[in-house]
Amino acid sequence: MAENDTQSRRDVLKTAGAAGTVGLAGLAGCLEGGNGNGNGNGNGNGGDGGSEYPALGNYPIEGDAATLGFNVPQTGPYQEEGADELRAYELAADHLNNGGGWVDLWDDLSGDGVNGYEIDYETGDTATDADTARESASRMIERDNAIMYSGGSSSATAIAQQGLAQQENVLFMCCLTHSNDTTGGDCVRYGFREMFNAYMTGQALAPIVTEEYGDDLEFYQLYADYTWGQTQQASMRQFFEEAGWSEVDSVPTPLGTDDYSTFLQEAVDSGADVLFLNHYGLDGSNSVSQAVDQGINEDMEIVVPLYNVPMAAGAGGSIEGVFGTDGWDANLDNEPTRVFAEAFEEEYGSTPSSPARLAYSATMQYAAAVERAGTFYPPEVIRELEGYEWDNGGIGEEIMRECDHQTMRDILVVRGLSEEEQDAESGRYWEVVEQASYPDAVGYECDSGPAAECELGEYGDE
Amino acid sequence: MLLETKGLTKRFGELTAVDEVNLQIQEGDSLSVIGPNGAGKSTTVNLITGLLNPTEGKVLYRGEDITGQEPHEIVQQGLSKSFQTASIFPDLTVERNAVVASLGAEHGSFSLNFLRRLGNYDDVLERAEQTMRDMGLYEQRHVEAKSLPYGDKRRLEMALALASDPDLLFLDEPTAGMSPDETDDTVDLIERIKEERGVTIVLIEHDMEIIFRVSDRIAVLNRGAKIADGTPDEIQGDPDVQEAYLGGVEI
Amino acid sequence: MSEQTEAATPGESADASGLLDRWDGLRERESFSIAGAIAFVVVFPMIFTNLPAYNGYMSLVELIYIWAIFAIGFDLLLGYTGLLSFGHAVFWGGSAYAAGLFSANVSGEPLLIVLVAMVTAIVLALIIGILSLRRGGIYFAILTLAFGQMMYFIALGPLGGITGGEDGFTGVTVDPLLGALELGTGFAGVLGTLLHDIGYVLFAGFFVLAVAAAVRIVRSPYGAIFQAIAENEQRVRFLGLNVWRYKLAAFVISGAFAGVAGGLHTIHAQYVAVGSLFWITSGDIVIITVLGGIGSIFGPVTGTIAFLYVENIVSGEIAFWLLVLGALFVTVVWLFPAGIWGIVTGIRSTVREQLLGDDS
Amino acid sequence: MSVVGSVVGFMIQTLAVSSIYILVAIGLSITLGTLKFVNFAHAAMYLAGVYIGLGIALELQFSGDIARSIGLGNVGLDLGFLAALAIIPIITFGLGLLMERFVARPFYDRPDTDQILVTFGILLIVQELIRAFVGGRSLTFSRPAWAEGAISLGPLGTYASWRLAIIGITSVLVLAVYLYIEYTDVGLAVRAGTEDTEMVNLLGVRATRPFLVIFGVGSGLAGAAGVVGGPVFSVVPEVGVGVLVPAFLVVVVGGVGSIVGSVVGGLLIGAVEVGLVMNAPTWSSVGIYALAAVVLLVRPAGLMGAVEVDE
Repeated sequence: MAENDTQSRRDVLKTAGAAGTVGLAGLAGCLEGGNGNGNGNGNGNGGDGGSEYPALGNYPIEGDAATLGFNVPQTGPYQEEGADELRAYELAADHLNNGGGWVDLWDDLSGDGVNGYEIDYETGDTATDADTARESASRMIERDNAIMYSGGSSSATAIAQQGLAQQENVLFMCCLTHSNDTTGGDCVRYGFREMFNAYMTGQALAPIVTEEYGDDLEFYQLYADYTWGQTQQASMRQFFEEAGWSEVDSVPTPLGTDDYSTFLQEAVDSGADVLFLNHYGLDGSNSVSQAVDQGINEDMEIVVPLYNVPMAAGAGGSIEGVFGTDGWDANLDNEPTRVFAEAFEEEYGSTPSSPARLAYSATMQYAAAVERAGTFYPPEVIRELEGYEWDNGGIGEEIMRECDHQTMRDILVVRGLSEEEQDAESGRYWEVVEQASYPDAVGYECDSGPAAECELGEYGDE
Repeated sequence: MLLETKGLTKRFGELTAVDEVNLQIQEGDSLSVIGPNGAGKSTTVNLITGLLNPTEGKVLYRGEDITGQEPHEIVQQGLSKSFQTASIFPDLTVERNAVVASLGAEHGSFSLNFLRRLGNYDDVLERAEQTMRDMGLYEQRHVEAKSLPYGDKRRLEMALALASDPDLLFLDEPTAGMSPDETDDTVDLIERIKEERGVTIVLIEHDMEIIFRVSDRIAVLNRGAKIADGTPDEIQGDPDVQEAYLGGVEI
Repeated sequence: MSEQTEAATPGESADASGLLDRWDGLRERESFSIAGAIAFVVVFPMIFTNLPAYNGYMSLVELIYIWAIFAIGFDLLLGYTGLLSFGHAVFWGGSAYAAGLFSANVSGEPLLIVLVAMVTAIVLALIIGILSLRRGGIYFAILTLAFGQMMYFIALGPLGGITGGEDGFTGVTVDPLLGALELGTGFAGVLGTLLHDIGYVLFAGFFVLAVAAAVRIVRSPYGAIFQAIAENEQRVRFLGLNVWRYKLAAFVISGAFAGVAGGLHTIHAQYVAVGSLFWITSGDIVIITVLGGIGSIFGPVTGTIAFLYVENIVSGEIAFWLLVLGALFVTVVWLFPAGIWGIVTGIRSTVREQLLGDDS
Repeated sequence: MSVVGSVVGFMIQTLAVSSIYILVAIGLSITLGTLKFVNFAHAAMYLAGVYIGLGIALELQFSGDIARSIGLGNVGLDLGFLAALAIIPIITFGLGLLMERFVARPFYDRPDTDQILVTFGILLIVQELIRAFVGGRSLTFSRPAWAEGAISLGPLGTYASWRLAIIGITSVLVLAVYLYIEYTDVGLAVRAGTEDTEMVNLLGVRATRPFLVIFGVGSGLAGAAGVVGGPVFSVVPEVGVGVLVPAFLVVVVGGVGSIVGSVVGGLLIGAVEVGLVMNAPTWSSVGIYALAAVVLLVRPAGLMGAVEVDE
């Protein structure tokens, strides 16, 4: 289906809705007046440069406030991550309207709304379910006229939502999604991701872990049997075999597995030296703590390639000495990190997690791109975001690639602390071993890795 | 011979509920099956009508082996059963009850007609109406079956069994729990059915008065086995029956 | 809703309450339900999306029709036949995947997509029905639940390469209806106000069709037999009817409704989530149907509106809407087995009795 | 690794995986066999075992929104694992009696479907209540110190000591209940009830002491399963349904109403799961459902089900 037609559909619906308000009494007038095809921009076109661009998606904005949609899991397994993201989103909206945080650091932003519009927002609950997420997003787009929405704490919800973004010509700024597919086979023109992916995790981990544990080792992988787990497993194999290690076996664990003991027993029996546990969130906490429980850390080294804070908190002391990666840490020593962490702490009394920074950053990136474009017109905002380079996001130099909308950026390689050294208050569960930097340590060309499978689709103004 | 059982046996674990029972029923006859509680009367009927599968033995209907067939197959061949407790559709109207019964008779055991209006099947509706009129339930056709008085419920139950125009009808204690008046009416009804429809009847009953009024032949079961079989007069005089079942009771 | 045979109702003499009787006669007609459904799809979106109190939006209206089709079919099984399936997600999700795969690989024609979805659901229902109906009552519920979960795990793991696994199926492509009518094309004038666009007509049209089909099925011999099976299965067997086959028929018919709904959902969402096969989807349809009121056509529709409204609109305002919904559900099962719709019809008949005096 | 070693390893894994399923299944099976009551809310007993057990053994964190809004903090008796294991069966026994009285009894005479619906609804409520008070995130129910780490059984391999502890605890509990049912009046009533369905159809019989006790015992076992399983499975509100479905499969496979059936069914399901994990991991979640389907085709009453199927 061509995007133009889809988009016209919603405009018509809005028009019809407006007509409906008049009610049946106005039927006679409608008989002559309606042209039935996309005249949603007839009125309410505020101070956005008049009819500079045609109507597209929810552009132009009616009234003097631009609505953003924050769609995060408020129930379900990722609700902790979701709650932290939501705090950051709300903080970002506040800063955009009233100044503070990164608004004060970034030249593009004014602290007096965005492009003359006040920033308003609606929240939704994805329940970490793809259908629910999509439905919630479509409500934001259709009823609340969101001009951009953001969120997602799993690859499935992110992929479901960005498909909708492309259909409806409304921008989606991905938050927490680590699957290669988000900016690989399932990438879209209207979706952007600052989070790194499994491929980049492999690139960052391999040199450091192989250096730590030695050459020519054998490794064994358990991976969650869904797209994210599969891509991460493939990436680990690729980069660790390139580094000289050899894979003994790699075994999928079905989604919904609670009890990993049989899988782990098989892993021990294989005689490999290193065990990769490609599980995330709750599953990650479970598999690593069960592995330690089973005494596996006495025979093998354990690596959990992707960490996050709630997961580390769940696993407790089991992650001692275990290598992994994360996207950001509130204890990093740079100005944007300090400014964000302080603002967050002041507002909510807790240390922000890396998903919170992603949420904050996504909102800021979008706002800045709108300011640079001078309009909310989606294709122009997309072009502003594409190829944009920045170094004021707290994690060094970053670039939003034009070819696949994947941000090329640094990744933190971290190592779990012992239970005594961990500090829940300040969110310290690991030490940063190294900031693996782009392009020296991580990154890939547009025709290789996941990017090779990406076709972004249309801008909507062709 | 309309119906015949040969060595019909049913065992539940250790217990032999029915033990090599041989019954013969001639067309047009009325057979009563009697015996003390736990003698295996109901189990025997359940074996014949397909609710239970016999451990051993055979059931022949018009000379054909129908052992192990499903109840609906057996009903479709012309055997019907009226239950001891009024087994009706309590939340449906009397008419609806009769219509469902008529569907089984008119359309066979299964029919792919889920997109055709029931109201267009005149044959079904006529049969339902006829059945209700026969049983004197027509006036109450819009009443929910559960609101009927007990006697009427039992008549509805019998109407359901008769809607298919069976050749052979099993009546399991048709007057249980009835007042003397209701009992009288029911016995009249049974005799009328016999005469007007020419239905062969197998009656399971305790009430000796009814048995002797209705039956041409009587089979006596005790502890699962048949101990006597004959005309009412023969049975009355049978010493085994006196001993095992009737005890000292005057008949 | 009492479903009398049509032949039995007319011909009664009109007495003092003749007007009410004529109204009843009208209501008994099949065409009345269909006309009601048509009137509903014309008026509902206007009220739902425009009155600020409701806060609705068009996509939710369409979603309501789609789930309502699912619920109506589910009620033919639960409400009419008395069979509780806890695995209906298989037909909804399975057909949604079939629709998605078909649209991506063969044709994006919406009507063909729905057809393929329905056929898939029918085949699945035949297989699962034959296996699950070997046991009655509680075992049937457990078995359908088990088969449902089995399909979920199959789609998630072994068939992940085809279904997209956890990420869901993203390759849905929907073509114009009948090769010419873009779903997004709006209507002009009055038609635009009432019927919005081709897509709306598609979803609303299938909803009306589903109501019509359900009303017809309920008034067919099957309707009578289904209800009889629900009340006294053994008796039906001893009326010479093959209960097992009728149960299977009820299961397959209800699966077919779920299939149409699943296919439409693929067209609507242009995406298939693996969660559509999860037991929670099966649980949702149980809750929707029971809440609305089993044993009627409009009960499930009422339940769908209530559930989706709470899930998509109220959920933002009440943090524990699931808890509230659970409590409501238990209350209905416990005290009001006829559901919300039953309460409505109960009030209606009380009013009637007041009007008519003591008229039985 | 030796053949003996892998066989023993397979068996130990199977036992460990089966244990929790068996503990939950027994209660389901008995109430289904004797009272003809189908109880989805049985999983609520498991949840009670996990969450109350956590509160007894360690510290239960109240971080749900309702808890937060009324300022509920953390509650913990910190009595240790054994205390939880001893107290929880008593608590859930009591909860079971309450459930019998206030949930099951009003529904004995209502259709199966109503029983399923109401118990499903109650499970939903319990689950959401936990989410509202304790929160939806996963908690850590750490193992007792004495069962941490691994034990080496020489050539038979190395096993998590917690696994072996689970097997031991389950064996003791199951054996105790088995003896109880086999050699006491309560047990007699249960066995009679399973065989004679007519008898239990009379409400009066159902409400007598032995049937109450048996409802409680089943609940107690499910509660104990929560304590034993807490450290293995995730501690999240959804875990109740997570164990309920396999437990139902155990009942279907093993046959209703007998403890031996539940044990056999549980072991078979465990063995299939472990076997598939070792050989075809992608299919390991699917296999147990396929097993249930096959058993049902071959023996509709389940492997140990003696009762003739007349539905």
